[in-house]
Amino acid sequence: MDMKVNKKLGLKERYNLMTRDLAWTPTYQAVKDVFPYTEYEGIKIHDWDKFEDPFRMTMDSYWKYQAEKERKLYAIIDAFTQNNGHLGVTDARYINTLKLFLTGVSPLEYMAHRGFAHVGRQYPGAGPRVACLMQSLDEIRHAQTQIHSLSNYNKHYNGFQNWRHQHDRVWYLSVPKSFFDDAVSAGPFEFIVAIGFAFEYVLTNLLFVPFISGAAYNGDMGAMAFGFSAQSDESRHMTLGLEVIKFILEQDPDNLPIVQAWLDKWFWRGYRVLTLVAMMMDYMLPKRVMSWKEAWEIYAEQNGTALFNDLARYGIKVPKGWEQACKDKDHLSHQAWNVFYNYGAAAPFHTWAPSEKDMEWLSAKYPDTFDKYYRPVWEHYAKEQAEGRRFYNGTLPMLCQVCQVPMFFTEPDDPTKIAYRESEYKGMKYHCCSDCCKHIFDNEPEKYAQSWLPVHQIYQGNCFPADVDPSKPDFNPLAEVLRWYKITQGQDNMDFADSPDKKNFEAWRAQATSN
Amino acid sequence: MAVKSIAPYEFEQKDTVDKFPAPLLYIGWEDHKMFCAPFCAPMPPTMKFGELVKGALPGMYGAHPDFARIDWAKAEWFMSGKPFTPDMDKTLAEHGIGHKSVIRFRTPGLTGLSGSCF
Amino acid sequence: MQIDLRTVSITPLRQTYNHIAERLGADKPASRYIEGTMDVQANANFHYRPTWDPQHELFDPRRTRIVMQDWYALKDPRQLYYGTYTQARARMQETAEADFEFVESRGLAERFDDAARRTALDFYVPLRHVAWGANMNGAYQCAYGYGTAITQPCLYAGMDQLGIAQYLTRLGLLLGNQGDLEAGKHAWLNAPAWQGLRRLVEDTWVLKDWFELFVAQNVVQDGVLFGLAYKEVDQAISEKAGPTVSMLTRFQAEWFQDASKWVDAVIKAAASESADNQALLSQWYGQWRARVQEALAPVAQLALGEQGAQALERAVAAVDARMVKAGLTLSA
Amino acid sequence: MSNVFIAFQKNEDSRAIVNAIVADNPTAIVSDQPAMVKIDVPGRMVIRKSTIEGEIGREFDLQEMHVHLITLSGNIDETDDEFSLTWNQ
Repeated sequence: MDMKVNKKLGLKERYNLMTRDLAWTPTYQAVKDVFPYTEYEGIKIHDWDKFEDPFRMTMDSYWKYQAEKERKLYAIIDAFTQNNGHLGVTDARYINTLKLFLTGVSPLEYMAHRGFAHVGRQYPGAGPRVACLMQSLDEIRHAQTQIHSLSNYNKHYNGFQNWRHQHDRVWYLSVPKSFFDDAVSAGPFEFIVAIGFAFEYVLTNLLFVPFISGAAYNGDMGAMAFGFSAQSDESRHMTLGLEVIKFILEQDPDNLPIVQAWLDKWFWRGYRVLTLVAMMMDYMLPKRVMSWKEAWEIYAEQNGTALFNDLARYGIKVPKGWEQACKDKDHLSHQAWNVFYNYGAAAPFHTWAPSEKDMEWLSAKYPDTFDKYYRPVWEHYAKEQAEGRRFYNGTLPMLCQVCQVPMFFTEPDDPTKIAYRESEYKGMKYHCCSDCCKHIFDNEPEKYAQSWLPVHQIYQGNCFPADVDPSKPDFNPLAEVLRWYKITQGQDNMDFADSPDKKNFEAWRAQATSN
Repeated sequence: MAVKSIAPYEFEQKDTVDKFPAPLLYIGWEDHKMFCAPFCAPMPPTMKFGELVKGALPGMYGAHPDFARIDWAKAEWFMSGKPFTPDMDKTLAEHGIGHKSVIRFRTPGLTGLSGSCF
Repeated sequence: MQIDLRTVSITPLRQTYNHIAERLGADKPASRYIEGTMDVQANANFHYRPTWDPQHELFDPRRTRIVMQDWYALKDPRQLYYGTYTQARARMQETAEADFEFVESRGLAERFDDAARRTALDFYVPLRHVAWGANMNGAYQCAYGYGTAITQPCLYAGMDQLGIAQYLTRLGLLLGNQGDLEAGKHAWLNAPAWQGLRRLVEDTWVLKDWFELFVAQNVVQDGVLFGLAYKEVDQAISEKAGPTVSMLTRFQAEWFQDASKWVDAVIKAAASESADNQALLSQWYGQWRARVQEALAPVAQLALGEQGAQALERAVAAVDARMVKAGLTLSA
Repeated sequence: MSNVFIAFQKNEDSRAIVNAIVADNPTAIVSDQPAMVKIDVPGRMVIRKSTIEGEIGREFDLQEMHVHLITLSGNIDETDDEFSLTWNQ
């Protein structure tokens, strides 16, 4: 027997034998029973073997490299914990970004894990199946490394302790939750265009790169470690997203309009979730690497344009909401932070008005808009607060039926006018924040009529603890909602200036510098 | 277009009026984004428009320095974006305001903090 | 100013996340396995029904007939979370890599007994497709199961099976060549001896109840097949031709030990939950045991000839013993 | 022409990778950011195993890059010897 013929299989050939050659077309069971979910979306796939594997990694290398990453990451986390690294961050305000991250983003990593397991089971093509399952495995990694990295913060600061409970209940967390629920409840092709492409490829750079770079800049080696380590898997995921979309488009010309509609939808859904990132970058980081606007220009405008130029050969156009998103870059973070300043009593993290120094930076980064539109309100809040009247909004906001963000977004060409869009479905009015969200609603009203809108749920009486009697005269609905959210009044919420977090951080830091 | 699904996909609408103590009303004050978004609150259909203005709005908007300066006689009202003239003695229902109606008001001359529309 | 943060002694506000403290019954430090596993799956207020399964919520305990008060009772005794999982597998793959390297560099494959080589290729190479089938099923359990405690190790097991399929592929390439992989696949698709097993694998692919699938795949099929392949057949080949094949399948043998610990714990916890669960699990076990035994009979014979039947009996008996210990009742 | 880019965590291995990229891609633009380094190249970037090995003084499997990668952009092609990023336009 000639053993030598085997020796030099190339990477691609070897990988083929290790993955798609393992698969076969079932004959004892019908293909449509084994893979029942592949037809109903209308996507036509003629030859799954045409899929180009993005990174050709077999399980043994996967275990090897991922274990190495994990060892490094946990070594950093351990060292950071042992050295009280949390006291080395610029300022305790920074820690609020981590609360937002754990309550808002980490649960999505977990959803991605389950979602990719689902499509990794359902695609009839072996190539994408394997890539999706590897991604599923990576995503549980991200959820867990975040839970573990932030575990030590949870021991010392408030607002992390009820992340699971709050993600499924608190008003603004329905924004990221509904985003991912929307994707996973869609068909397997829409899911991968939504998450693998529109979110991972077009948008996650905006979430991870500036934010994590910002964590490093603010002295948080723990968050930097999990962030960059997660991001190293992300490049595999982004590539999978890009390869899948090219593959679908190459398979049949009828796929183009379906994919384009999904891109329009999911670019916008993802962009709306990034609202939280915009304000995190401009308002929540004590030291900032770059503004939201700059990050948008680098990662969305420059890189996105390159990407869509590349995809133009398939007939793909820049997503519908692109132009509006680019116009919003001067306004988004300022308007968003005002929402959280308004409702700072109902969120499990702290808010604050920017300091004079912060405003100088904002004014320099946003020369056309900050002083004109946004400085007055922050100065007003600061004055009110100095006089003992810190402004909290006590009435619940109207939410967009699709993105579920309070309806603060303004008209694309008039930053002073809040945008209202109305639809009617089965005799009931539905309201959206923008043309794009309305378009999404109008396309699939059966879906969005199901939305669990936090404000409506509160008014329906579904957000009080079980022991509450609303008929009692001393019933205080908002206090009871906070109890149901498991937000401890005065501890987890309200202005940073009066928070136990601030007091503790200062006291602990003082201990480090004197006896 | 409709949802593409593998089986019938019809569910009860989550927010039908019967589930609320009263129909929901959305209300926004133009040029005053200090209140970051329009409000949402259940309002009985039998409530007089005047009660809404005198009874409910101060609690919602009183924190803004412009609120005390409003000349209600000059206020401009919109329902689903279209102008209308409310009758303070008529009920919300009589104005055709129902579940999930959205009304807005503009207060000419008042454009927020330093004219910033906040 | 140099701040020495290590000198600061702080009393933490709390020791762990609140949902973990509730489970532990006290606010005390929790392991990374516990913090990274318990309650991690969303269980409330899903926004939309899946378009691929409108009868259920995105995560829905009604996708199986097994009923648990608390799905997080199905803990993994190995306490594998992603970090410990990949590090455990990385150690195993390092050993495997060294074994493959040793076999290759010492020319053990070339010098291997030809009859034993034939048996090894004919028997082990088609098993790469069985492992592929198991990978599909691991993904299914993870996607549609309920609660991270069980869905997490199901995916790990599924990915382990992909790794196993890849090690078997390498075994084929090392003991034979690409043509042997083709021949193995051809046998898998056409040879009568393999058709019962292939039918079984394809039948598991259309099971709807993910917990029944767990019984069919992880308990019965893995239990009996791995006992047969990596104990019985391995031993027989070793006796004839030395430990070369044992080295090339060590990963699988070690993995089987490891996975069985987990599988037994899951069955034990689910069966002890209620008489209904116990009865259903016992019934599923009985049904799939019969199917697997029947499907593996010709395969056992292919590898072991006349000894095949007895070897298969022993492999089945070993799983029976595990399941009795886990609380199931064997049907007559 | 649009840029393709790749970014790495700053560490000893990635220092060598970045040097190799700069050597193989004369139009590369390197930008240092907190804890990361990003390299942009107009149109196409190639990363060669042999150049990295020259920098690092040992055998280097291109898949080792995964340990240090933060993000990238462009269509990927990967062989045993070369990893490339390209925009088709």
